[in-house]
Amino acid sequence: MSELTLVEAINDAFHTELARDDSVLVMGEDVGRAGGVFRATAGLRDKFGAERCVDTPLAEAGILGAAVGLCMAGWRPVCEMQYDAFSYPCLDQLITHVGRYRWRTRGAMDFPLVVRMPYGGGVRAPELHDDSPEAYYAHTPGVKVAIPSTPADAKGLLAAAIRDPDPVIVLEPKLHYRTMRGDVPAGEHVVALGRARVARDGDDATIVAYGSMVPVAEAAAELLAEEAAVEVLDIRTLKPLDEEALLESVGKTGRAVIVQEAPRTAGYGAELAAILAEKAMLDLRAPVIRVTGYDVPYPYWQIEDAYMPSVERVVAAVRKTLEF
Amino acid sequence: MSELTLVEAINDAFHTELARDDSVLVMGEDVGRAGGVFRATAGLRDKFGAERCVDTPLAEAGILGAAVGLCMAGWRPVCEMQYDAFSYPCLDQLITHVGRYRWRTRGAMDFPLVVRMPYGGGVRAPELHDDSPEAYYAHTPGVKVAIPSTPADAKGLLAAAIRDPDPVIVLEPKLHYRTMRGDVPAGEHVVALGRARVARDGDDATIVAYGSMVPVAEAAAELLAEEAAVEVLDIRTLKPLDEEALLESVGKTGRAVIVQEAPRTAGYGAELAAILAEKAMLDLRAPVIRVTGYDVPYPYWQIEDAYMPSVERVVAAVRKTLEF
Amino acid sequence: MAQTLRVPGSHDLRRVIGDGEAIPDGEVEGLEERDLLELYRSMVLLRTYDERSVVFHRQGRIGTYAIFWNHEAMQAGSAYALEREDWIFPSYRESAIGLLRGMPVSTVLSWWRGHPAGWWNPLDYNVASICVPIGTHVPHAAGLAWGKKLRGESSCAVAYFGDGATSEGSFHEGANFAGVMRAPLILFCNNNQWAISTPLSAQTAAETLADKAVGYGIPGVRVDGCDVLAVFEATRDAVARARAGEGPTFIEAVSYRTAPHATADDPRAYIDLERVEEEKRRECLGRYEAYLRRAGVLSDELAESTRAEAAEALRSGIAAAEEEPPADVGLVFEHAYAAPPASFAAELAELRELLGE
Amino acid sequence: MAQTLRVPGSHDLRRVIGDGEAIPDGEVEGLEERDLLELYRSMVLLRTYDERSVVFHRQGRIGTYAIFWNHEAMQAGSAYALEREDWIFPSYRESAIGLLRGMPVSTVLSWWRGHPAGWWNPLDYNVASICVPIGTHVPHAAGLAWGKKLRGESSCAVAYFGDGATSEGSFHEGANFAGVMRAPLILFCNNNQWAISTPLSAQTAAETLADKAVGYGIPGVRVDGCDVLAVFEATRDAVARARAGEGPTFIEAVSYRTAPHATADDPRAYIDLERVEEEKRRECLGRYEAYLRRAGVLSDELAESTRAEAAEALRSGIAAAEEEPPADVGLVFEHAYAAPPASFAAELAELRELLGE
Ligand SMILES: Cc1ncc(C[n+]2csc(CCOP(=O)(O)OP(=O)(O)O)c2C)c(N)n1
Ligand SMILES: Cc1ncc(C[n+]2csc(CCOP(=O)(O)OP(=O)(O)O)c2C)c(N)n1
Ligand SMILES: [Mg+2]
Ligand SMILES: [Mg+2]
Repeated sequence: MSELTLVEAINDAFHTELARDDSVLVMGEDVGRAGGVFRATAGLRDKFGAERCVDTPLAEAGILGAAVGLCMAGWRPVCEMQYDAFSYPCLDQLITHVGRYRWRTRGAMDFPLVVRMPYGGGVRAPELHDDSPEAYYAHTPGVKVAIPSTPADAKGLLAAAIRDPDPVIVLEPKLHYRTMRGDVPAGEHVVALGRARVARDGDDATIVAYGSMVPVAEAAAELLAEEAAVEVLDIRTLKPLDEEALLESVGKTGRAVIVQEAPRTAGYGAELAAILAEKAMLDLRAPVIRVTGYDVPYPYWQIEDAYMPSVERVVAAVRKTLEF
Repeated sequence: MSELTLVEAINDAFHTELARDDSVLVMGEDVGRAGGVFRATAGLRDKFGAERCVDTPLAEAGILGAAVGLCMAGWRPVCEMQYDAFSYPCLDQLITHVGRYRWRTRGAMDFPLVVRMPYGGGVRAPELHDDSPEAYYAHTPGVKVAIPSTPADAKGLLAAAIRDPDPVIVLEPKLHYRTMRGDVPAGEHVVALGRARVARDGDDATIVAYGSMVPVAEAAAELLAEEAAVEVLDIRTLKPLDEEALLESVGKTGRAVIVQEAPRTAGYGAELAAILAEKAMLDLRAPVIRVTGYDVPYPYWQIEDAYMPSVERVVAAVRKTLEF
Repeated sequence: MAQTLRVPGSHDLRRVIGDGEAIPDGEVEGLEERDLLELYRSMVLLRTYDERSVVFHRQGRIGTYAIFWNHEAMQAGSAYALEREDWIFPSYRESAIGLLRGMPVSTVLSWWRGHPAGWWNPLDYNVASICVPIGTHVPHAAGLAWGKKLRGESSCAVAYFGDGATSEGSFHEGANFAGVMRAPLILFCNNNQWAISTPLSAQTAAETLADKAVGYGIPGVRVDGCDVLAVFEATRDAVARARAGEGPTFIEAVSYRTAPHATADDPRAYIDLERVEEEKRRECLGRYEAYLRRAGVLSDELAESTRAEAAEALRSGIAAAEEEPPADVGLVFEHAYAAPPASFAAELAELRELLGE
Repeated sequence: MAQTLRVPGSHDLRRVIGDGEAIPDGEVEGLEERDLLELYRSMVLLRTYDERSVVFHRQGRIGTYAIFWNHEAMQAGSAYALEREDWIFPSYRESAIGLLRGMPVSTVLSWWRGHPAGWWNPLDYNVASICVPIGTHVPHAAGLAWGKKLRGESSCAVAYFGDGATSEGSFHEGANFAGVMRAPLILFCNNNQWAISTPLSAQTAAETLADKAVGYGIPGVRVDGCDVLAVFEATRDAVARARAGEGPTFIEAVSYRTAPHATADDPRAYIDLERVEEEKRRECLGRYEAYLRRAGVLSDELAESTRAEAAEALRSGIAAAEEEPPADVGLVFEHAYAAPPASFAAELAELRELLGE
């Protein structure tokens, strides 16, 4: 166990998994010589060679498409998309091939590839370095989606993704890459996909969140501590979703606030709310509330804080549901 | 008023709008010489010239990207994506540019482009000719999304999309291109974006649907006529959504079944359900039910009917909500 | 040895088969009679498959079908230059290329029948799944070839795509990737000069498609795509380069689409029917048959028996495809994931109940 | 007239400026002293902008910044070959190119400050918005150029992008589109030989980037990107072709990135620092200044006053940018749609209340 930043935990997972399985290969723009623009892949090229930590041409669809072929040749490629919004060129490969190829072979072939990327805002960056594209991924059949919110989960979920026989998309909260530190188990550490985590216990209301919104939810719960015992459920894996944990928490508290950084309409929060509308109707003592980014292009950074769901917005929503 | 098939109604809209405004330009693969693989653009090249009905290279991102530039030069381009799943290569342009460029100019420039495509299954076609990608579009800020379910609306919504100052995605139910006929107003006919349509009146339950699921909903309502008066709400515009009409209908009936052909998770139906969970809680007399495609690759056509939401599945869901 | 045909106003096309008159026949070093006849058998099988499929479609026994009449030389000639461990990445236009690797006729027919029996295990034949979206399999082939090389294996890969596909970003990214990685890949472009209704002139301003190769730092060669021997030879050269670690080769095989794009297409609106008739007279199987006869390799009896064999393969193939039991709806939920989520079982149970199963 | 520099092992590079020793100076026909000095002023303004921006970043007055030191000749030389009605499509590397069209310094600084005052109206300058995602603006430029031509206007467009961008599908699709439509477009490739940490050799196997042009059926030319006169001349030729209806031209301007990719980047891990020092000695502004002095066009006083003018523009520019009132949060909801949906007003009201506004 050592205290690592979130991005160090990811780097740790890489070192562990590449040593463990020599079919694991890392590829992407600037992952090799530079060790990644956030240094998530630092040291891999030196340790495992340029053939297992590959600087690719600047071509996201090419990267993901080549990864499909690498799977066919027996590799387990882990692709980095340099930023969230720069993953969009690979959506075509993802939807038409990555999510469909196992099915196409009637289950005869595995496509154990991983696509990981830093995601989310708050980093005072130029345009298109701030997106939260998880809904595009979660809606796509045949892939899994995980989003860690702590260094330990960042390591464990990435390890699970690498070992999974199916394609897994991992979105990493870049806002916390270097600012969040936490205890991370040394050596092999796997957090099973499909399991939510109760980040904070409570009986009065549930805040459902994932990734960079978990600390916001926790801060809101803390702020509300005098008024109510607010549970924070960290979804961790968006697909497959731990529906049981969601229903159990909301079944207990009867009140749900869902937090998502992405634009509101048809975001992943809608899926969570829909499940509650379908399966928790009788438990709900107040309407579900979504606290989300707005249905607008992610703004210039001087006003990005007004766009991002804030602790204040979450607190207000929890109060609203408590007062209902 | 004349009776037209759905695709004839689209063709009619084109002829009317290109004659009305000479900045309207049609572009896409095979839209010119062949008049489109479904003949939606038939006759346009002969009538308006090869420069206003352009056969483009086979490059969807190029088509949409060029359309952005055409807008800057004062054109109103209408792009055809040959099939739903072949629109995925253009998602990058859509998300990073089409939905953001007006914002980028601080509102100084309009991007009055249209992307239209046949969508949906049931046509016994090879792989990837059957997708329902509306959620990807609806989640993207800065664009609007419309899906007609009748010939008259197919004409009217396309005309509205062409005249709109913002980018509009129009998905057309290809299953009904040639099989559905209906009265279509001659000449200029515009159906305002953002307005739902009560396709069938009823007080006992609401089926919310759009596009090719509207006839399924109507058939289900008809089948249930002896048991209950089931309202069918045709959403027509997914973005901006006519939330008022949704809440009014469900407010009245207290029961909602949402039908979507796309895979379930994080589909557009989730957004509809989420809105009900947030704003119709006190009106709902039963849990919301979604009837959707499954979270799997759209299957080989011999079993596609088992994938597609059927009248039977919708009837069963309505009964379940009625019996709750 | 291939001679070169000068097409006026265009670049050189490699060509081996003469015209029986002014242009003399050439020959390909290393090809024996056995090989010549094997190529013939392959072409006849593909031709028969194609012609029967159009009929099966008309009879409602298969669905929409992408016709490959006059493309047989490109497919058979290139595939024959490969070893069994080499990989083939077909587009819909090469849907039946697996037949040349021993895939049952019924499998391919089942694909066009939308029946799960048409979805094969690529590892069984080293033939990837049929790629429907244009050009998107090029990066797969690049990745596989690169991956094999990384593993120290000597196999290579061929990706088939059309003239239209060269306009797609995925073609570009895949080709560039392969160039950079010096992947053992053959980029085989079936230039039939049409992308549905779009002629090559509206697809690119490049003088030839082979011209694109230089932008990827790889050799580009042009062959007469209706000359099975020229295609074979060009592919054999490319395979040799690939195995020698010299990286990819782009082959532009020039032919002409004399049939509709697919059974659903009506080309009369956009194509010059006289040109089609002219091209039909030059079609690849007839040209090869004439060559073999001039070389004294093919007798009437052998031609007849080859055709009969192919016809029989199709007869039994369609019968086998039609004998496949109807697909179980449970397949809707299978193979999407290695371990399906729990919800699938419940959804299937509900579905079965509704279907009265 | 441009002479040609032979770079060993590579293709020819057009070059006008000599080295004051073995290589004699050339000159560009039609360029008068006035023009030479205007080019100088442009380069000094860009250089000053760039150097001050790095300082402003260090001082926390602007955010992350993409440095373009030693790229000034490419930007100034090419832009000078355009008329005011011609369109410019910049990437982040050409963020300040609008200055050459009269855009205030404060506007560009505001962009890097993440302040809405940095988002201009492209129609005011015929300069499109800064494109952040690599290569995706190439199809925009192709569409605009094609659209202008369709309208019968004579203006053309220039799209700027890097060596890395040539690997992207969007570059390919845009370039091919422009070729087919014979759009009046200049594809201006800033080949600074690095894409962040990725060297050109890992980007493509092509011998030169100009080699890619032939695949689009358009001319490709190579110039010394540190030679402002060679860049000007090549662009002027390309503009003439565009206006004559002859379609696009690909210009590969070869230079070297001597600074980090951006302020956040530390190139020591991947770059050869000696090579960087060597390239710095050849940097474009010094070379041009020496040329002007050899030609007797530039005096110490003029150089001094030009620099002083630029320094003053930056001083007042940053002051103006910093004087911009803080952005109103209401802007979050503005400009996404011509007519915003009703929900936005309610969301904004709620937000204002929470922010205590
Ligand atoms: C990405 C994508 N866009 C569009 C289509 C629809 N489509 C099917 S075949 C075809 C033309 C392909 O032409 P070409 O590449 O020349 O191959 P050919 O059919 O001539 O063999 C088109 C546009 C598709 N399948 N995939
Ligand atoms: C689509 C996309 N992918 C990745 C990035 C991240 N990125 C920013 S600059 C850059 C390198 C670009 O190199 P090049 O095209 O040579 O231009 P240069 O920066 O050298 O001017 C990368 C990978 C991006 N902006 N857009
Ligand atoms: Mg073709
Ligand atoms: Mg560069």
